[in-house]
Amino acid sequence: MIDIILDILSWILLLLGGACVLIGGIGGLRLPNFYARIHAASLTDSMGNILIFSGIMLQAGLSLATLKLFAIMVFLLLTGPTATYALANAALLSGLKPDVGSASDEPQENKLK
Amino acid sequence: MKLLELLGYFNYWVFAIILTVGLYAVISKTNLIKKLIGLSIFQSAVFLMYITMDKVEGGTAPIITAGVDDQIFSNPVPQVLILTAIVVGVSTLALGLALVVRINECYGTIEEDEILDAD
Amino acid sequence: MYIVVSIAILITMVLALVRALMGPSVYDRVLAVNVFGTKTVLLLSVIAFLYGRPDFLDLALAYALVNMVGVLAVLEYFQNRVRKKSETQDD
Amino acid sequence: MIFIFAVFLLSLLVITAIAIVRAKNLFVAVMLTSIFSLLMAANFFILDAADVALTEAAVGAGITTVIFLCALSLTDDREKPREGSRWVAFCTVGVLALLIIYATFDKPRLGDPDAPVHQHVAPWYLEKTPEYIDIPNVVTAILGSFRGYDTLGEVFVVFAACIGVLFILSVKPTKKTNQVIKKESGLRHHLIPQVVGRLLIPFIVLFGLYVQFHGEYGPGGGFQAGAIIATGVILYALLEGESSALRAIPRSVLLGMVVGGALLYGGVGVACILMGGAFLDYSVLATDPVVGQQLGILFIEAGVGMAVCGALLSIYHAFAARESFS
Repeated sequence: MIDIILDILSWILLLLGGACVLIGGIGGLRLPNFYARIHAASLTDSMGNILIFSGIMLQAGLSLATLKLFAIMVFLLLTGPTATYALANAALLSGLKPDVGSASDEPQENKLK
Repeated sequence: MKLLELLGYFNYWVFAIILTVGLYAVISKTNLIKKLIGLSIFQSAVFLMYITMDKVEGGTAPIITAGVDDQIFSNPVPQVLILTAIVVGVSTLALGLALVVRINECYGTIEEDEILDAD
Repeated sequence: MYIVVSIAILITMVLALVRALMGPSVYDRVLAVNVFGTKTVLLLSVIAFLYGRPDFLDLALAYALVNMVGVLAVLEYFQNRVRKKSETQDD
Repeated sequence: MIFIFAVFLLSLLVITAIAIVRAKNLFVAVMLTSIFSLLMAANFFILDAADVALTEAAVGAGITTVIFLCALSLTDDREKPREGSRWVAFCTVGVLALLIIYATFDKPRLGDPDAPVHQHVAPWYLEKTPEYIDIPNVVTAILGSFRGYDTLGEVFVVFAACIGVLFILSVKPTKKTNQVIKKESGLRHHLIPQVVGRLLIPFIVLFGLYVQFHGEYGPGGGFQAGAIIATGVILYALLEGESSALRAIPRSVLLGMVVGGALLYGGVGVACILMGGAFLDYSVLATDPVVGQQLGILFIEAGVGMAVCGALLSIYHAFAARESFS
């Protein structure tokens, strides 16, 4: 009985995680400018990681694999936002201005020419 | 069935395409760093071919699990060759990049034809 | 069930690749590379379970640890460039 | 089902390769190269090559990108546009691709157990490894013992490449740039990467050591461990500035690691001769031949790890130090 409940729970978590990841991908493609896209990528990344890894951990049960999965999840949670921060900082540093008003696809200032 | 059999060759087709894409970059680009990138693509294509050869149907990675007898293992020999080749590939790539950096310092450009003109 | 998740991850990888190919700015491409990296970690973990050999999670662990280095290198690269540019303007 | 995934990933690989060659900006090409490497690692994993995938992960994700970016910041990241058609090169390459594809129809298809590759020496290795060496990872057994000469050669290639890079990049620049530019120390004023990176570095090194010493039992070994530890130190260098990384691990120590690693490998071989066996025949190292083999593999893996780690770090420092010159 408890097995079935755990199975169903992990399926739900996996499905939700998959949906989250997919939403993040679509957002990264569809949103209008860079600083908006970075949100879509980083927020859903973290949520998707937590959901998918919890789902797999429930399937793995108590074993070394669970420990490794937990480690991977924690490291991803640490590195993901840091990488996003570094990237946003790099963009700001080289003069890609966050453009609040407009929603154009092309950044106005692309200093990398 | 026929289609699946044809797809059994798909890895080799990808190998052929990536190999020639890398070769194209090496022979037709004039930028030296682009040539090196092309060379590393070429190299990866060779890796892909070797690793494709090691796969055995229904096999698993050649790490023996204790207590399981009837496992089929994929071929470990190509894996050994490629494992070392990847690290060697990175060191030789660094050597090439070092040469490019020195060329840039001496000639002020990394475009092949401009270097030839300067000589 | 793993298959559904892996398909979702694969589709996301395609979307990230499209973003990497389209640009428009270089930062978008770096972002796409980053997304691609985390998705590879997810895909490798899911496939390890799909294969039934969870001892191969080492691979995903390696990527989870190492992936950030690339993005930090990008940050330093831009920082150096901006500094170099300001120095040449000062001269 | 995984087969379909593989086809899918391989298609992405082709698209990425073409995009890399077409990219005008070299920085973009480097970024796409790292996607290429990720896809390659996933493909290796699907094709049952866990060790190779781990190597690609350790090398492709961090070190290749870092070295490329160092080289780019020393040169120029724009590719000059070239007019004029390249149809000769294009046609040659196209014909070559078609020829290779035509030739592949003679090859055994993917996963064919009767393919010639699987007939010759591989079954022998798989069968005899438990008997002679008794470690679970057959790849490590072949790498360390059965094909030890081969690996020795590869270690010396890495060694030679490292020495070559050091020679080429230690030449003083021709242009006199006397004003000593005080290099800004890394990403010191970025607080978040600082904290997270410092937290992460011990784990990276720990994981590297795990890969080094767990290589007999799971995917791993000296090559991967060396690359992972080198990545950890490079992360430190990125965060704290290159000079403090050099203060933590000076150049002489790095060179000592390269030379010492290669010497350790060769020394184990010579020790085998001295104890009455053949070169790199570890059976004589202990009274029990199996224990001797395991001991030998442990030592040479340590040598490989040291040599690779030292070589990659020396290469990185050579590039990074050049930057402060120009």
